[in-house]
Amino acid sequence: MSLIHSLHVSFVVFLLGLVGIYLNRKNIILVLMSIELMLLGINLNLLSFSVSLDDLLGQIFALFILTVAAAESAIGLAILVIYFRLRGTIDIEFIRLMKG
Amino acid sequence: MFYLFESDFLGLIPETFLLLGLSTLLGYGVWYEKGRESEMTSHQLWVGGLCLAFTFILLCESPLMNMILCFNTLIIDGMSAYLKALILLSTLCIFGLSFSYLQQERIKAFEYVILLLLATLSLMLMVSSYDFISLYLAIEFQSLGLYVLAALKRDNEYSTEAGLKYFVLGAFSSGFYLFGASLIYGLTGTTNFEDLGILFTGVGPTDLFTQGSVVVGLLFLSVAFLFKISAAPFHMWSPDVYEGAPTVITAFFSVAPKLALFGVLIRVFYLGFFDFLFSWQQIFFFCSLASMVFGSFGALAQVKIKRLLAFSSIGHVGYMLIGLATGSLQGLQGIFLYLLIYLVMTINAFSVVLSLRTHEGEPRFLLDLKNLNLKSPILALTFSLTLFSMAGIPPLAGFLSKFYLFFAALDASLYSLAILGVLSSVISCFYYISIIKLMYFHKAEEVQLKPLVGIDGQKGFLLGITFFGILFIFLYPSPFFLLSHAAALSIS
Amino acid sequence: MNLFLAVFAALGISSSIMVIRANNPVYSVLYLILVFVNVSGILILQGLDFFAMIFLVVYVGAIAVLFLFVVMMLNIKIEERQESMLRYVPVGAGIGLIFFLEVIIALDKEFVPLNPLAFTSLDNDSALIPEYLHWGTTLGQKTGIEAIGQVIYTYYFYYFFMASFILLVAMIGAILLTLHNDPKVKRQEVFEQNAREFSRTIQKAS
Amino acid sequence: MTEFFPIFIFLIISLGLSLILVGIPFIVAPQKADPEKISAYECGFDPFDDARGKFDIRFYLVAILFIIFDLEVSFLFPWSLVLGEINFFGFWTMIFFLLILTLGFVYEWKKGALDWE
Repeated sequence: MSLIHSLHVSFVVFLLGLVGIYLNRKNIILVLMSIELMLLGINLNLLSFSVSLDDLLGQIFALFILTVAAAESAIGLAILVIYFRLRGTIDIEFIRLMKG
Repeated sequence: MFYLFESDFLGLIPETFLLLGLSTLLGYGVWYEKGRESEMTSHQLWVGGLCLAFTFILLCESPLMNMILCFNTLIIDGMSAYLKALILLSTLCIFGLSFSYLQQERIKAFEYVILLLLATLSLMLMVSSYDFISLYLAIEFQSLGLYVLAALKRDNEYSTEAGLKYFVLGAFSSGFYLFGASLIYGLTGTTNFEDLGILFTGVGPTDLFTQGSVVVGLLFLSVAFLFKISAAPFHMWSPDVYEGAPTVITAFFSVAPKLALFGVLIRVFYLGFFDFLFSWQQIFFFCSLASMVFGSFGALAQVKIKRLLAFSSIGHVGYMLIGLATGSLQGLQGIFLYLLIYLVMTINAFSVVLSLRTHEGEPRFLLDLKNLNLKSPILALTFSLTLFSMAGIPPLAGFLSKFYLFFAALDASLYSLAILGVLSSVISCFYYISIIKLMYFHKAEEVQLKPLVGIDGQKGFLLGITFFGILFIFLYPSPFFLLSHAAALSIS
Repeated sequence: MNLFLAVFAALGISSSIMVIRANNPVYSVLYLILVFVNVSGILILQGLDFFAMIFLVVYVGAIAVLFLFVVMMLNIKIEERQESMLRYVPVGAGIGLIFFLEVIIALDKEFVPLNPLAFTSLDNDSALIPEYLHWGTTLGQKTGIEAIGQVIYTYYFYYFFMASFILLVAMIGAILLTLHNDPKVKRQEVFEQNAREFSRTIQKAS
Repeated sequence: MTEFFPIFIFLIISLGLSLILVGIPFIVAPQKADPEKISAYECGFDPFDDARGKFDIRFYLVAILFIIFDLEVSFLFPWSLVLGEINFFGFWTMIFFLLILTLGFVYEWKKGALDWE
C-alpha cells in the first residue's frame, strides 16, 4: 500500500518543480532548483515503481538520472555564473534582450 | 553469458573510432595549446574533419547491417545507418563553414571542435538507441554539449542569454520526457521499445490498457520531443536561441539535432507505440498544422536574418511532421527524403549568410542584404535560388520533397494537412520573395558599397556542392529514392 | 511504519513548496536540502538503502553545495516585495488540479490489472493492490547495492559508458565556460624553477 | 527495516541535542533588543551594503569538479562489492570508465583549472 503514497509524493514534487519554473518571477536560480525538484520527483517515482514491480530496471534508470542531474546542474550553474558576470543581475525580467 | 556479444563491438566500429580520435585530439590540443591558440583551432578543425571522414567511410563499410547490440540497448538497421551518414555529412559541412568564422570572431577555444565531435557521437548513438534509458542518456549527452556551444562567446550577452534559455528549456523538456518514460515503465515494467511493441500488439482504443496512464505517459513523451524539435506550440524558445548563438552553432542547431530527433521519433512511435496510432496521430496532426502556420506567419514580421531562418526551420519541421502523422511507410520515406533536402538547403542558406560578412562584422538585419546583386551577383543568385527551393518552386529540390510528402499525406487521407501544407508554402513564398526583392530592387542610400570579406575555399566549395544539389537533384533523384526507401523499409 | 512515511512525505512536500515561495534564495536552497533529506528518508523506508545514501552523498553533498556556492557568489538581493501569488491561484491551481487528478485517477484505477484475482473483490479498495511475496528477501540475501552492482557493470555496460561520456562533457563544458586565466597573472612554474642551471641563466655579456 | 533503527535513534538524539542547544538561550537569556543594538556596527556609520562578500570564481570551479569526481566515486561503491561475481568483463568496463574520467582530469590539469592563484 505504501506505493501509492510515495507516488503521490513524487507527483506533487514533480508538479511543484513544474510550477516553480513557470510561476516564479524571482530569479534564475529558482528555475534551476525547480529543475532539480522535477528530476528528484521523477527519481522517487521510478524507485517506488521499481520496488512495487520488484524489478531492478527502475533503480538503474534512477541511478543514471542522478548522474545526469548532477552534470546538468553543473553546466547550468556554469552558464548562470558567466551570465551574471556579464549582466550584473539574474532577475528574470531583464532576460529579454532578443524580444520580438 | 559474456560470449554472446563478441560481435557487439563490430557493430560499433564507427562510434569507437570517433571516440578514440576525439580523445587523442583532446590530448593533443590541451598539451600543445600553450603558445599558439588560434593555429590550434584550425589544426583541430582539419584533423577533426579528417576524423569525421574516416568515420563516414567506416560507417559505409561496416560489416553488420541489421543487428541488436549490447544486450538490446542499441540497434543497427537501415534507418540508423542512413541517418548517421546524414549526421556525419552535416557536421563535416559545419566544420567547413567554421574555418573562417572562428578566425573572424576570434574564438580561440579549440574545445569548440571537441564539443562538436562529442555532439556528433551522441547524435549517432541517439539514432541507434533502442530503449528509454539509452535514449535519455544520448539526448542529455547531446544537449549538454550544445548548451555549452550556445554559450561559447562568453563576452557576448546574446550568446550567454541564448545558452541560458536553451539550457532551461532543454532541462524542462527532458523532465517531461522522463516523467513519461517513468509512467510507462511503472505500468509495463519494461523500457525496451521492442518489448513495448510486443506488449501492445492488438491494443485497440477500447482496450483496458489504453484508458490508463500509458496514454498520459505517451502524451508527456510526445510533448518532450515536440519541445526539442521546436514544433509549433512549443517553439517560442528557438528564435531567441537561434539568434543569440554564434552563426555556425545556429547552423548546427538547425540541422543535426533535428535529423537525430526525427529518427528517434520514428523509432519510438513506429516501433514501440504503433498500436497507439489513434492517440499520437492526433497530437502530430495538430502540431504539424500549427507549426506550418506559425512557421510561415511568424516569419513575415521578422527583421533579423537568423530569426527568419529559425522560423523557416519551424515551418520545415511542420512539413516533416506531416510524414509522421500519416502513419504509413510512404510518410516515412517522405520524411527521410525531406531531411536530406532540408540538410542541403539549410547548409546552403547558412553558408550564404556567413559569407555576407563585411569588415566591421556580421550582418544581423535583413536590410544588410540591400543591393547584394551589386556587391556580389553570384551570391545573390545562389541565395535567391535557395530561397525559391525552400518555398518549393517546381524545378528545384524543395519541390521534390514537399511533393512527395503531400502525396503520402493524401494517400493516408489527411486531406486538410496536404491542403494547409500547400497554403502555408504559398505564404512562405511571399516572405522569401520579399527577401529577394530586398536584394535586387532596393537601392541602398549610401553611395559606396561596403565590400564583402572574401569567401574562403571551404565555404566556396560547400556553396558550390549544395547549389549543384539544389539545382540538379530533380534530374536524377532515383539514388535518393532508393536510399530513403531502404531506410523506411527497415522500420516496417 | 506508515507514520514515518507520512512524516517524511509531509515534510518533503511542504519544504518543496517553501523552495518556490521563499523570498530569500539562501532559504530556498536550505529548503531544497530539506527536500532531499526527506526523500532519502522515504527511500530508506522502502528498503532502498543504497539509493538513500547516494541521494544524501550526491544530491545534498554536491548539488546543494554547488547551489549554495552560486547563491553566495552572486550577491542576490533579498526579495523585498512579496508579490502576491493570488494572481496565479485560479489558473495555476486549476491546471495543477487537472494534471494531478488525471494522473492519479488514471493510476489508481487500473494500477496493475494483470492479476485477475484483483477483480473478484472490487468492493474493498485495499484488495485491489495485491501484496507481493518478496521473493528477493526469501531466497538469496542480496542487498540492494550488490544487486545493482552485478547488473550495471555487465548487462547494462552501455549506459555506464554513456554516463562517463556525460561526465566528460560536463567537465569540459564547465572548464571552458568558467576558466579564464588572464595572461597577466605571473604563474609559479615549479618544475622550470627547479631545473634552472647556472650556465643557461648567466651569459657573458662581452 | 528494523536494521535501520539504531541509525534512527542516533538521528533523533543528535537532532534533539542540537535543537536544545539552540533553543535554550531563547528561553533563558534576557531579550531586550533596541534598534541600536540590533543594527550592524560599522564604527558608528551605517553600512552601505550587506555584509556578505562576494566569492571568487575559482571556488566555483572546485565545486563543479567535486561533483563530477563525487559521482565517479559513487559508481565505484557497487563495483568494489561485486568484483567477485562480475569477473573480467566488469573489471574492464570500470577501467574504461576510469580511463575516460582520467582523460578529463588530464585535460583539466593541463588547462590550469587546478592552479590556485
